[in-house]
Amino acid sequence: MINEKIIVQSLEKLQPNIYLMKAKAPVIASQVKPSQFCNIKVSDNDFPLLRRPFSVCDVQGDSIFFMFDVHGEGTRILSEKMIGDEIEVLGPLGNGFNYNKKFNKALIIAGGLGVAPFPFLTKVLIDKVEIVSLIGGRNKNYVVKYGLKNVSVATDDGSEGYKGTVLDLLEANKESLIDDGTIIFSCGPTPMLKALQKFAEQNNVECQLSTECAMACGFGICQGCPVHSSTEDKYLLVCKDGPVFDSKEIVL
Amino acid sequence: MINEKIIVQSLEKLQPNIYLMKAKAPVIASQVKPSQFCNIKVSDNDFPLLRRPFSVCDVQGDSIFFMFDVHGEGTRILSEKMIGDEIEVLGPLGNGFNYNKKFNKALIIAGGLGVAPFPFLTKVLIDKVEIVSLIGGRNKNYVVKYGLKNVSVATDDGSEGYKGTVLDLLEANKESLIDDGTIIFSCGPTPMLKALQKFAEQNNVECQLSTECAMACGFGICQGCPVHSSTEDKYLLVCKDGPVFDSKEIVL
Amino acid sequence: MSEIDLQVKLGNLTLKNPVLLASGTVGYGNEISQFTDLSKIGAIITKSVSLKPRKGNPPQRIVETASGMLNAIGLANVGLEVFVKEKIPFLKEIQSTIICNIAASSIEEYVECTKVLDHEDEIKGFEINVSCPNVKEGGLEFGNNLTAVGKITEKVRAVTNKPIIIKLSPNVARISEFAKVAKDEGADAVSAINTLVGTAFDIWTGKPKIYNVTGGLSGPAIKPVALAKVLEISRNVDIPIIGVGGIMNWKDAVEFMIAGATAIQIGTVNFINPQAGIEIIEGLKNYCKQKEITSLAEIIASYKLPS
Amino acid sequence: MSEIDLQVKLGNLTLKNPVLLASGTVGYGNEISQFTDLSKIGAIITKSVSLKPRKGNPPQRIVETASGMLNAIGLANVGLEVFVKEKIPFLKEIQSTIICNIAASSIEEYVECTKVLDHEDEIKGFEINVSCPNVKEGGLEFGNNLTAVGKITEKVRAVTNKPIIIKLSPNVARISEFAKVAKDEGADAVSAINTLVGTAFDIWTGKPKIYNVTGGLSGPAIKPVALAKVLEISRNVDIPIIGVGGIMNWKDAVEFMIAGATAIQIGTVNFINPQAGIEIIEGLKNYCKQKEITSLAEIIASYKLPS
Ligand SMILES: Cc1cc2nc3c(=O)[nH]c(=O)nc-3n(C[C@H](O)[C@H](O)[C@H](O)COP(=O)(O)OP(=O)(O)OC[C@H]3O[C@@H](n4cnc5c(N)ncnc54)[C@H](O)[C@@H]3O)c2cc1C
Ligand SMILES: Cc1cc2nc3c(=O)[nH]c(=O)nc-3n(C[C@H](O)[C@H](O)[C@H](O)COP(=O)(O)OP(=O)(O)OC[C@H]3O[C@@H](n4cnc5c(N)ncnc54)[C@H](O)[C@@H]3O)c2cc1C
Ligand SMILES: Cc1cc2nc3c(=O)[nH]c(=O)nc-3n(C[C@H](O)[C@H](O)[C@H](O)COP(=O)(O)O)c2cc1C
Ligand SMILES: Cc1cc2nc3c(=O)[nH]c(=O)nc-3n(C[C@H](O)[C@H](O)[C@H](O)COP(=O)(O)O)c2cc1C
Ligand code: FES
Ligand code: FES
Repeated sequence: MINEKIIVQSLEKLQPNIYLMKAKAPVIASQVKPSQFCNIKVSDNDFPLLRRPFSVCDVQGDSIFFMFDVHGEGTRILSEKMIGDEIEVLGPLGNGFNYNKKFNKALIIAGGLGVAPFPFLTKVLIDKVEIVSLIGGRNKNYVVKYGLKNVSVATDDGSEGYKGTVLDLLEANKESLIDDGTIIFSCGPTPMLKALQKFAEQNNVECQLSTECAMACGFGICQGCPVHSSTEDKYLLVCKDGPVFDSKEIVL
Repeated sequence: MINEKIIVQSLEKLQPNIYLMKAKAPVIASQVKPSQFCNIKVSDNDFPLLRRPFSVCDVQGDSIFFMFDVHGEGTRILSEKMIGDEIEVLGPLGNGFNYNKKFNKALIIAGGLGVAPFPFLTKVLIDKVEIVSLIGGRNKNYVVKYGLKNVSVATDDGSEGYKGTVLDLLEANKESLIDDGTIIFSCGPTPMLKALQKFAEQNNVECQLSTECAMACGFGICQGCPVHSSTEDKYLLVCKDGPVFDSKEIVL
Repeated sequence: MSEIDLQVKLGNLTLKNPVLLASGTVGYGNEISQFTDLSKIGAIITKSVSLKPRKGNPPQRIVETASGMLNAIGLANVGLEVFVKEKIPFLKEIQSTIICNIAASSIEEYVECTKVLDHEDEIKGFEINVSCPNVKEGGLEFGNNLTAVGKITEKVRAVTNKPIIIKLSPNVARISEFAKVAKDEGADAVSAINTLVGTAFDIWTGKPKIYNVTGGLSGPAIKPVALAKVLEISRNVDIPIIGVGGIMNWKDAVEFMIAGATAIQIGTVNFINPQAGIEIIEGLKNYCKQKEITSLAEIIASYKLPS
Repeated sequence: MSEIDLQVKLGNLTLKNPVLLASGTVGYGNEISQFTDLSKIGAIITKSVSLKPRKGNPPQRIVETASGMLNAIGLANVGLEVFVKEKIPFLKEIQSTIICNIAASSIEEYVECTKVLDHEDEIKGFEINVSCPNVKEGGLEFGNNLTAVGKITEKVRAVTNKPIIIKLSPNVARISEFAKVAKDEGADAVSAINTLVGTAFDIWTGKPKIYNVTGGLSGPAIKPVALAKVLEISRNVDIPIIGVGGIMNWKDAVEFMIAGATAIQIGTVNFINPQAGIEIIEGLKNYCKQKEITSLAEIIASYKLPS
């Protein structure tokens, strides 16, 4: 964990509103695991005040990647960075996906920008297990396949792939998608994760959820990011105990 | 007076920390008079909150110029503008120099960035009267002669021209500089204007001071910019009644 | 879809829309009218008027802070007489609803000003600025004192039938108690909030950045505080609230209305964007369209709190 | 030039420098120690500890605002027992001065916590957070009630000889009255300020952005208010003040010391720059060098007000 000054190497537009940033970050690149994240100081003044959390999307040698959509002020500033710009980044933060176990199929379920952590996970798992990716987006402008393998797409308006949510797509194909050795790795909006939690329980499949919530610090000192434990009457912290949780571990 | 969206046409570095911006501003360009100013919204978000006031430095056809040094956050943002950027500008504001009278010599006295309004004044007066310009700066990096005529320089450290303040330089040469038909047009830091006020009184020469002070609105609604009247027990407003005052009119 | 109804009522005063320009931030309307069409605004609240003219404080009067500004203008104003003779004629021309804000150092002065202005047809209501030092009580602020706010409301109520709005100070522990007393003594509405007390120092000279030492903090920095005060009043007292503090755009205006405000005022933003008022009115209309509601009144105090 | 003396005294507690980490913004030190050397910091103030563990509020607990943030963590903490068993051992290791912040819902609970912790050598002093609801009085805040603050100070004073710091609420009309009562009842210092009450709403759902409805506003937005509160105390009460509220860098720290603070705390900035504390200490040293003073104490309450 470090507060590293990373240097922008490229900034690519993947979709009208979705960007991929590559930046030199030797220390973070050497430590990070899939679905860990960084807390980014997007400007070099006090506006906006808080850092912004982003998953590390991919790693290549000394470089890390972030994928983001322009949302509000913070991501707008990020989208206007230029090559050579320095950015202060805290990372890697949190716990990534847990794949150091026996399984033979990684079923990736991503909604919207929830695809962000999966290029990196795909790279790490590609030679080890079968990978199937289901990704959902509002419409085709919100679909990003960068770095994924075996991708099926669902869009709310049907402008690309299956018409419906990614959960509908999963439900429709669950027989062929899930077997004994499958682990679901998922990331996306909370309503999607909630539905998936139910799906995993009903279908008795291991499911890891990469969760999101408002954060101030990103490393456990503000207690701003609680998620309720399902086993004890207490809160876990998304930034420190997560962002990845077993779907049985938390109440969303 | 208008809230005009001006478009940056060029941004030149005149000195290590001093910039000259040219921007397309047809309406303001057609209305502005020397030493009127504009109140500039430097960013397109709420940071920094207030506009920043700058003298119109020059006018060329449809274009106006601003000259500024990087001071704090606002001027830093201005210095990073790119060609084609739009900026919201209120102007022209205030009352400029009063030169619609009989005189034969304009003695310009400027301290630091106080030179800003004088390229425009020089352009307007050049064919009408003799112009002599005395400018002062901390050192040679703070001396800008852009658009001026007949310039003598004073620097605090003697790195260019006379060693001392511009007031020292004036005092030392007052016999040759001032005659019956002279009007002093001045702009600079308040201590300099104060000294000049005294000089003008002692030497009985007409003197117009372009003053500066903190401003919120720039057009008379906040009452944030008072300067004490010397004739009545009341405050005048720098933005509306000034920024140019006859040196006898105000108490600095 | 039919036209959106933006009308709101403050006591017996109907405003064509809920966007008001806050006292002290538009003078008497003349300067800002060069940049915006005041006839479209719900109402203009004049710079605080006092019985006698006030010079105001020496410079420096304002300083920028993080997402805010401090001001200590010192209630500089032309005084009642000049106001009536010179300012009201202009205000008449602009065809906006005029509410006159009154500042005073004694209860008698509040009453005297209200009495005189009650005769002026152009003045449709009064906003009583109680964030003024009470000279009789050694300079303590009226606005912090429940009894004083009650007394002022009662006495002013006795001399006018026009709507009275009490502008509350946020520098108190429970603002709803002040709203309650205002209501009980006959006020038609309250404005919340006036500025927060703040200061700033120059670290090289040790001098305060404003001559008056402390000033009033306004702007986006105070919006969360203003919203909480509006909500507190809304949950505890049944009186129309005019929300004010840090509103920069229509979204902020909606937030205040959800929190309980019947109307809103904009202050600091006028300095930065003199057309903000009109932009907010347009934004409110579009918001209603998107929400598919025909009357803005539906959103007032529509907050949904966790049970 | 000789080394700059940054030492300051709070009662009988000497701190190696005046930079403290504020309660609730560094947990119990362990996480932030990965980014910064806590042994260099003047003191760490622990997250508020209460007698029993507290789960804290449901999400959402925080939201960003203009130059600030609202939080309603709900005093989530491990409780006294776990604190003593598990957290103090780590705090011991880091070789910083530890001040324990105590939160409670009754006067007895404050006393009980202080008694237990008085035995812990690692705890060098107590900061009493009075911005908690008083359960016995139906949830009204202790911090708004002069009598309650006096009582708490008196009772806590009776059970410890270690320095007691009363952390004052800014949500009152005259904070100096609270500082006065704290002093009179034996407090060694006061901290000013805790967060301001604020809120924010989602304009599409009408729901408050934080589950608890209102939260505490911190960050640069509140700095002018915090400075004014420190100045008010400094001008009226002779007690060491720890300034807190919106400090982002050494310049802000100097501003607070000029306004009357003997020491300062940093809160929100820790989330953004975990090394801020150390950078501020360095900045203070350089400031002293530039001002050609050898002891930082010279700037405390060095404000120069217009006469
Ligand atoms: C662990 C984690 C990983 C993330 N990874 C990615 C990623 O790889 N790509 C990506 O595009 N987005 C990601 N997000 C969401 C991303 O942090 C927000 O989109 C971003 O903070 C928006 O900032 P803004 O200033 O543009 O938006 P604004 O809406 O202006 O932000 C206002 C405030 O809300 C917070 N906020 C807004 N949206 C979110 C959100 N969805 N989650 C958490 N806080 C939010 C901001 O941090 C800020 O404090 C992640 C969030 C978390 C918690
Ligand atoms: C009528 C007028 C004309 C001006 N013309 C010019 C010009 O042509 N060129 C130029 O370089 N500067 C000019 N100035 C000064 C210029 O406005 C400030 O340098 C600028 O506001 C600094 O902003 P900042 O954010 O970079 O600095 P900061 O110091 O970060 O600003 C903080 C706050 O202080 C105010 N402020 C800071 N310095 C000054 C100052 N000297 N005068 C007034 N307010 C100040 C800012 O407006 C802002 O509100 C003029 C000022 C006035 C009043
Ligand atoms: C420069 C300035 C002058 C003000 N003068 C007055 C005044 O004379 N009377 C009054 O009641 N309020 C006055 N106010 C307070 C505003 O009306 C308003 O309550 C406050 O600024 C908060 O709103 P804002 O954040 O939108 O500015 C003044 C505010 C500012 C910024
Ligand atoms: C997330 C968060 C949690 C806090 N928790 C506590 C707490 O438990 N006890 C306390 O006395 N103050 C608490 N505070 C208040 C801070 O200690 C400090 O007084 C306040 O944040 C103002 O300082 P700042 O602007 O530097 O953050 C908390 C503040 C924040 C932002
Ligand atoms: S974001 Fe601060 S504890 Fe999780
Ligand atoms: S700057 Fe607002 S009145 Fe002059």
